[in-house]
Amino acid sequence: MQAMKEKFRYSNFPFGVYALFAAIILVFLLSTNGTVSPTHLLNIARSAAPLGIVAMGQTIALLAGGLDLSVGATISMVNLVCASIMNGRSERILPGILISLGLCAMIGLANGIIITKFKMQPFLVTMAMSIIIEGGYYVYTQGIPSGNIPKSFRYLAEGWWGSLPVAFVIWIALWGLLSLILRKTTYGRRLYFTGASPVVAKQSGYPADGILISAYVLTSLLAGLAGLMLSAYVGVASMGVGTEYTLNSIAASVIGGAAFTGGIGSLEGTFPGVMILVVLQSLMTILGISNAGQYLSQGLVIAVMVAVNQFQMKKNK
Amino acid sequence: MTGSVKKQVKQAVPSMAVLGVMIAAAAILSPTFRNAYNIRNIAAQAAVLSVVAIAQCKVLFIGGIDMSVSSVISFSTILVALFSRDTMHTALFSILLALAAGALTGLINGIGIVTFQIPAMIITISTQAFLKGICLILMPGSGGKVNAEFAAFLKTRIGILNISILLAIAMYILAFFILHYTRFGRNIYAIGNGEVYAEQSGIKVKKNILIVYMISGMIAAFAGVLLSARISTGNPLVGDSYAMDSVAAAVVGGVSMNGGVGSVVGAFFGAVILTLINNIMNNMGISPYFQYIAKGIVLVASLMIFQIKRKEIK
Amino acid sequence: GCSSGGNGGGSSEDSQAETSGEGASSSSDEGTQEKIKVGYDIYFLGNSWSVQLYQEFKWNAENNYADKVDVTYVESDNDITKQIANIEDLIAQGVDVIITTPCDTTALNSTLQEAMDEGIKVILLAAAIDGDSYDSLITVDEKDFGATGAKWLVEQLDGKGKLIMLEGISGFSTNTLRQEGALEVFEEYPDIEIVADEDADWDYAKAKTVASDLLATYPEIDGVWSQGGAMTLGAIESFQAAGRDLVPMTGEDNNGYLKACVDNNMEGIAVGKPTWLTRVALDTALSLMNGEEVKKDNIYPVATIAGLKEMEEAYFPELSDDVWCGTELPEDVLKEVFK
Amino acid sequence: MEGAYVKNGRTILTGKNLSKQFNGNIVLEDVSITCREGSAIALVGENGAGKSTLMNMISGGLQPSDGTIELDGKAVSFRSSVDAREKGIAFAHQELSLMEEMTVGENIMLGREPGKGIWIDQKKLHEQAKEILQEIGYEMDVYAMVCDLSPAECQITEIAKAWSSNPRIFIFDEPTSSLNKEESEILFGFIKKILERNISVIMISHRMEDIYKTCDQVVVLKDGRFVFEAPLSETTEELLISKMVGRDFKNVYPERRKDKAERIKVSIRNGAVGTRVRGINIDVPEGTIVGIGGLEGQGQRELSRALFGLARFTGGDYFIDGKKVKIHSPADAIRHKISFVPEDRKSEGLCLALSVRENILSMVLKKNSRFGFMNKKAEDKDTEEGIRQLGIKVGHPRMKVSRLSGGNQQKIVFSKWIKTNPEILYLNEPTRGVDVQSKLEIYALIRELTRQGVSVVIFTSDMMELIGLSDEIYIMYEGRISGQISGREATEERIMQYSAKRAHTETEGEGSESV
Ligand SMILES: Nc1ncnc2c1ncn2[C@@H]1O[C@H](COP(=O)(O)OP(=O)(O)OP(=O)(O)O)[C@@H](O)[C@H]1O
Ligand SMILES: Nc1ncnc2c1ncn2[C@@H]1O[C@H](COP(=O)(O)OP(=O)(O)OP(=O)(O)O)[C@@H](O)[C@H]1O
Ligand SMILES: [Mg+2]
Ligand SMILES: [Mg+2]
Repeated sequence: MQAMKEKFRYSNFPFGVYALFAAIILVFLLSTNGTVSPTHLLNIARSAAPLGIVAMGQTIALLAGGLDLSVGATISMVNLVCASIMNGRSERILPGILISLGLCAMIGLANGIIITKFKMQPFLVTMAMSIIIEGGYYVYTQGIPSGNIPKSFRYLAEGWWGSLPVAFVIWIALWGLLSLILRKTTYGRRLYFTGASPVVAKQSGYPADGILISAYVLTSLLAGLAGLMLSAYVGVASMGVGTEYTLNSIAASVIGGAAFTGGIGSLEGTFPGVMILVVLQSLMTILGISNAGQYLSQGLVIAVMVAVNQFQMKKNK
Repeated sequence: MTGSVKKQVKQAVPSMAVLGVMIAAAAILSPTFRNAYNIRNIAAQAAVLSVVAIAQCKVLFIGGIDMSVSSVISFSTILVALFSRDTMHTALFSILLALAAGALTGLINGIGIVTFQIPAMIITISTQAFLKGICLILMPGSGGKVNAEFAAFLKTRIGILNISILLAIAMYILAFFILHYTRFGRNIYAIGNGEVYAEQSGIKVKKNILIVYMISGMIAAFAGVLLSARISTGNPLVGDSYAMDSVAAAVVGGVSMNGGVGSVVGAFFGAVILTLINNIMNNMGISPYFQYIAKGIVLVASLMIFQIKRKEIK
Repeated sequence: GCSSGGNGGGSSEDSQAETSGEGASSSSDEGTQEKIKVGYDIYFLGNSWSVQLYQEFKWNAENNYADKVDVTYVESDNDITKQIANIEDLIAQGVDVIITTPCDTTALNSTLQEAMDEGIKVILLAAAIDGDSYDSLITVDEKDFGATGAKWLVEQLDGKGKLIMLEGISGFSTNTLRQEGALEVFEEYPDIEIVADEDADWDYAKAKTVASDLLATYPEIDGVWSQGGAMTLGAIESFQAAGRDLVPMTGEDNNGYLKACVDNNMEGIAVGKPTWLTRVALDTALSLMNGEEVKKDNIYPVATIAGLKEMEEAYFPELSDDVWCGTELPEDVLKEVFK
Repeated sequence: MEGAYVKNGRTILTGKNLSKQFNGNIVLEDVSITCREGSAIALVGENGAGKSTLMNMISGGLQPSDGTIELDGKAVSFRSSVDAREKGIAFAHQELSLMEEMTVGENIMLGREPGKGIWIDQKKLHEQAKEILQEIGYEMDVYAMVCDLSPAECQITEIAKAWSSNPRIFIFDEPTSSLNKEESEILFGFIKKILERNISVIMISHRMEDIYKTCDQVVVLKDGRFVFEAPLSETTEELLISKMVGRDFKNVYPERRKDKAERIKVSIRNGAVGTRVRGINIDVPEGTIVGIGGLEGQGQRELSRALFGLARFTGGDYFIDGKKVKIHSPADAIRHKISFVPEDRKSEGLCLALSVRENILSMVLKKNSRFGFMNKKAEDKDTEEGIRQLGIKVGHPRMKVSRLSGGNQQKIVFSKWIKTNPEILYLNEPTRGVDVQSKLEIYALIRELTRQGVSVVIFTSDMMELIGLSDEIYIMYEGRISGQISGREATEERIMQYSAKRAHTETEGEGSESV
């Protein structure tokens, strides 16, 4: 019993957020009087996949002691680039993916290098990067998004494997993989350590700059994957599809327990963080709460969630 | 200037230099840039952002951030548009109302931070969303009418500067002295340097944080008042861009997001730099598509050069 | 092309456009004098309609009016404060005419008044303001836009049924006007029930998400009224994804929507705000500079393409989904722009 | 009985039957303490015995879980440290509480700045701060930013800050852990002075010397309980230590190596760092401990950082095993099997946000993993071993290191760095804040490592440590080596001689000879 208690207290598993997630689901089911099928919940999970993936990236940036405000623009860019390259032809899927992710890697690299080598604040750098990307895709498209996504690629977002949406499965698989990397590999340990204190990491002989840069690259790549996923969902090139993802990904990470100080948080918390946000959104659409009402309740709920979560964390430590 | 004030003000030097280079380059490259009319425009355009930057600055100094300024600004334009009617009295009333609303928002932010320990970024994003909801209920589109007399008053020019920017400058001078030379101001820096230690030294940290967020809300609301005069109407979305821009202005001006470092002086230059980027690009006829890229590059590249020298900010 | 089909609504407007067109050609005859300096404020580049508006303006300025105008472009990004600043910058640069699409009905008033006080001619393109600080307004009736679709929908449903409404972005005047227009029509029919009225930001993806949430909630939806943009396309897709039968849906004269209607053999109506208004704006600019008398408010009725038949005639099977049919751009230019 | 050893002072404060729990862990149980005017109590005990916790309770920083505090005979409960300070209790903390981005003066005067009304008079503030420092006996630039200070200067600032509140009771928590001999002496003088003014002093220290020089009474804590109290005049060092440790104990340094080592492991020839440190010639034979001493700020810090690649040697050569090496970064150093215990554990040694486990294991990730994947069993074993080997007191291996007592934090830094199995070990004040017993255990461990062939260089300001541990001692003065003494022959006097002035000019000559 004592051992159990200790394990609970010192575990870095975010139990609190899961409890909140369960509560939200309960509210969801109660307030829709059961008119909503489990399939609809899975559908919500499906449409949450892009946010889920990019939020994992954001969490990694936060763990690295940074922040990435360019993920939204990156997602928008990937949508425009991959749609115009694929342009409905399935044989162009591969080049579309590769070029998109290649661009993302470059963006992450630029973010990381500027932040670490020039000691600039991540907020400023990634915000400027986001403006540059936006300009980049305006120049690229001349303001007219064009191209669409081939059916075979859209399967990623629209297909179902048995009773599970493909998008959801991909998200969970990525989660498992990244969680494994963060928790069980030397790289993951180094990332947490460096994020918590770059000075100590450097003195411990870690390639601290390299680790931080790799974190930003990873974040951008995940934003890229989210962009691909979103493109498969949207099906066409469309301007600014990623805009909302920047703040939402941060909110999801923080609801999940990530801190802005680096080294604190986990992907295990980000998952319910994302689900809480999207279930809430969907609940409000279903309840027919107007746009204004959505803002009202979103504000309220995020604040309350995080407050409850903070309280929980304090008690546990 | 003595003590750490000197160092804090020094943080603004790079932004001054960047501004200097920008002005010089623009003046050489574009003849229209130099005309008085244009300079007057820049001053008028910078007023609102520079005032919001003061609000943001104070919050950044204590190691927080205030994303709710955007909705406070929109809300404030709505209040002024709805209540300013046609006498100067009612206009004044509407301004007080707006300031009170700003203070209330700040109070809520502060309470969320000190009593519920919600990270500043999150609670202020929450109040931002909440207040935006209220804005949209009050005014789904733009509407109302700002008292014309009042709007005209803020646009009155004295020489090349209008009343708005003069008010902004006055606020900067006030903020400068308050932050650097009063107990309250020094407490803000101390809190930004380390809340726990500040508490141990007898500074009422919680109370100060509350006050700072309230002041931030009020200053943002005041920026909204200035903005309402500029757009003569209330609008639920008009403040949206100011949250990010105000942080950017402060950071460009050398204010650290970790608290305790920097000065409002820098934020002023930051705000002017951001305003100028747009103006210069319009003057040089840069294609709209490239304006974004240019803006991003100017933001980062100009400061990158200085950052190598600036003390490492963790 | 479909511009002719689009103009089926009113012949008088056609003639009006032509008259001003003649005005333009007459001014070009005189024209050995200096080009007029036009400041064009691109209000937005974030959706294909706004881009087509800009491209059509540019194409006109660079082709039909190349020897008469010299254009300075600024971009407002759908942001009132940026727009005010941009117009101030244009005033400072001493242009002769300002052509702008106001992002707000009142915010620009005093700035435009300032321009007029400086002797600059002000032309409002595709959006009106509350006030009279302009020399000429060239647009369509937004309320009519909402009402036209609504009337057609009510007809399709024989005056009864459950509807969902997909709105643009709360807070924009276009959005408010179109919504008002539609609601005024629906109010007259007590048997029409609006089960949901949601914002989908004129955005395809958002509309798709919203529509699938609504489909999951409401077993019966008889019709969709949409503010247009690409939202109707998103709604169509989510109906298909949910395996539900397609219902009458209103939309805008966007090629993709027309294609979808034709391909799915479904009833629809395309209401349009033509981008050839830019040509009228340039004409008006020249007339104003020549001191000619121009009509202050040029309000064109909306262009409509109603029903499958008209749609089949009107759409461009070989052009991109993003083309808007109310255009005078030659097909090869459209192809180039929407490549 | 009491009157026998208590200096005739009136009782100011008593803590009665105080207990403290953190999350159910009892760290202090039923401890009482009495402070009298003009009397100095020494509070001693092992790391984690609860000394800081006890002091935090009587100075308002923590609320006791149980027990009462009486001030002037009346029961009080301090709402906060501020409250306690207003009632005359000042606490110079072990873990310094300074604002990095503010000046020394602003830190000292924080919370009671002079000025009219709302305005602060910066000039007057710094003047007053200077006066306070002078009162204690130190000269410092009050306009310097704290982030630019040395640890000793920080410690002095912390003391001045506590003193500026005009206390009746002044608590020092390991005030000398960063101070050198002279600075410590100044502090002792100051303490004498304030005792004469009837101020009551409590001092926590792991240095017996400090205690005997300043205090008249001693209280010993062990495992959170009171074990012993006596006038210092009636105790011996050995007795105290045995009370702390709980068994008989001899304060001895491990035996030095007898033979002279042949192979030179590390040698620096004519090394220079920046403009200040020049002409450094040092040989570190394999399996020996080389101590580097001298007054504070004679270039030891620069030299130690350069040895580990944190700073660059701007001149001279660096040999390991006779081969010339270039060490430009910690990673380079680690590749050459060098370990380095940094001076400042909080900012350079530990990741405070992470757990004990993660900190201890941070240097052996490769060893404990296969194909990049961590092996939990191996890690658990390593953690457990590290904690046991140095007797680190932790509630749970997954506890945040920031929750540990100061000495235990230091041990974790040490543990982390010897986990790498280094061949060369550079130690910077390795026992700062570590209790007597653990110190000896660490010394024994260092000696054991040298037996296995590890070469150790130890930078220390603790004279006894320098003499007791080193096989060979170098003394630095103004950036140069001013003398070299064999550990066996070293005496305090000889070292002081070299520390005070540059002994001979031949240090340079020697350098050029060997090149
Ligand atoms: N899904 C998870 N979420 C949060 N923490 C996890 C998760 N999986 C493992 N951990 C943590 O990662 C570390 C290693 O985990 P592992 O699964 O190997 O063992 P464990 O039995 O959970 O650990 P322990 O028994 O030491 O608490 C431990 O800190 C564990 O608590
Ligand atoms: N906030 C806390 N939460 C949990 N445990 C704590 C906390 N603070 C102290 N402890 C524990 O209480 C015990 C006593 O700590 P304390 O700092 O009083 O020791 P100390 O005697 O001052 O040791 P040192 O000589 O190393 O400074 C330690 O085991 C420490 O881990
Ligand atoms: Mg202690
Ligand atoms: Mg201690």
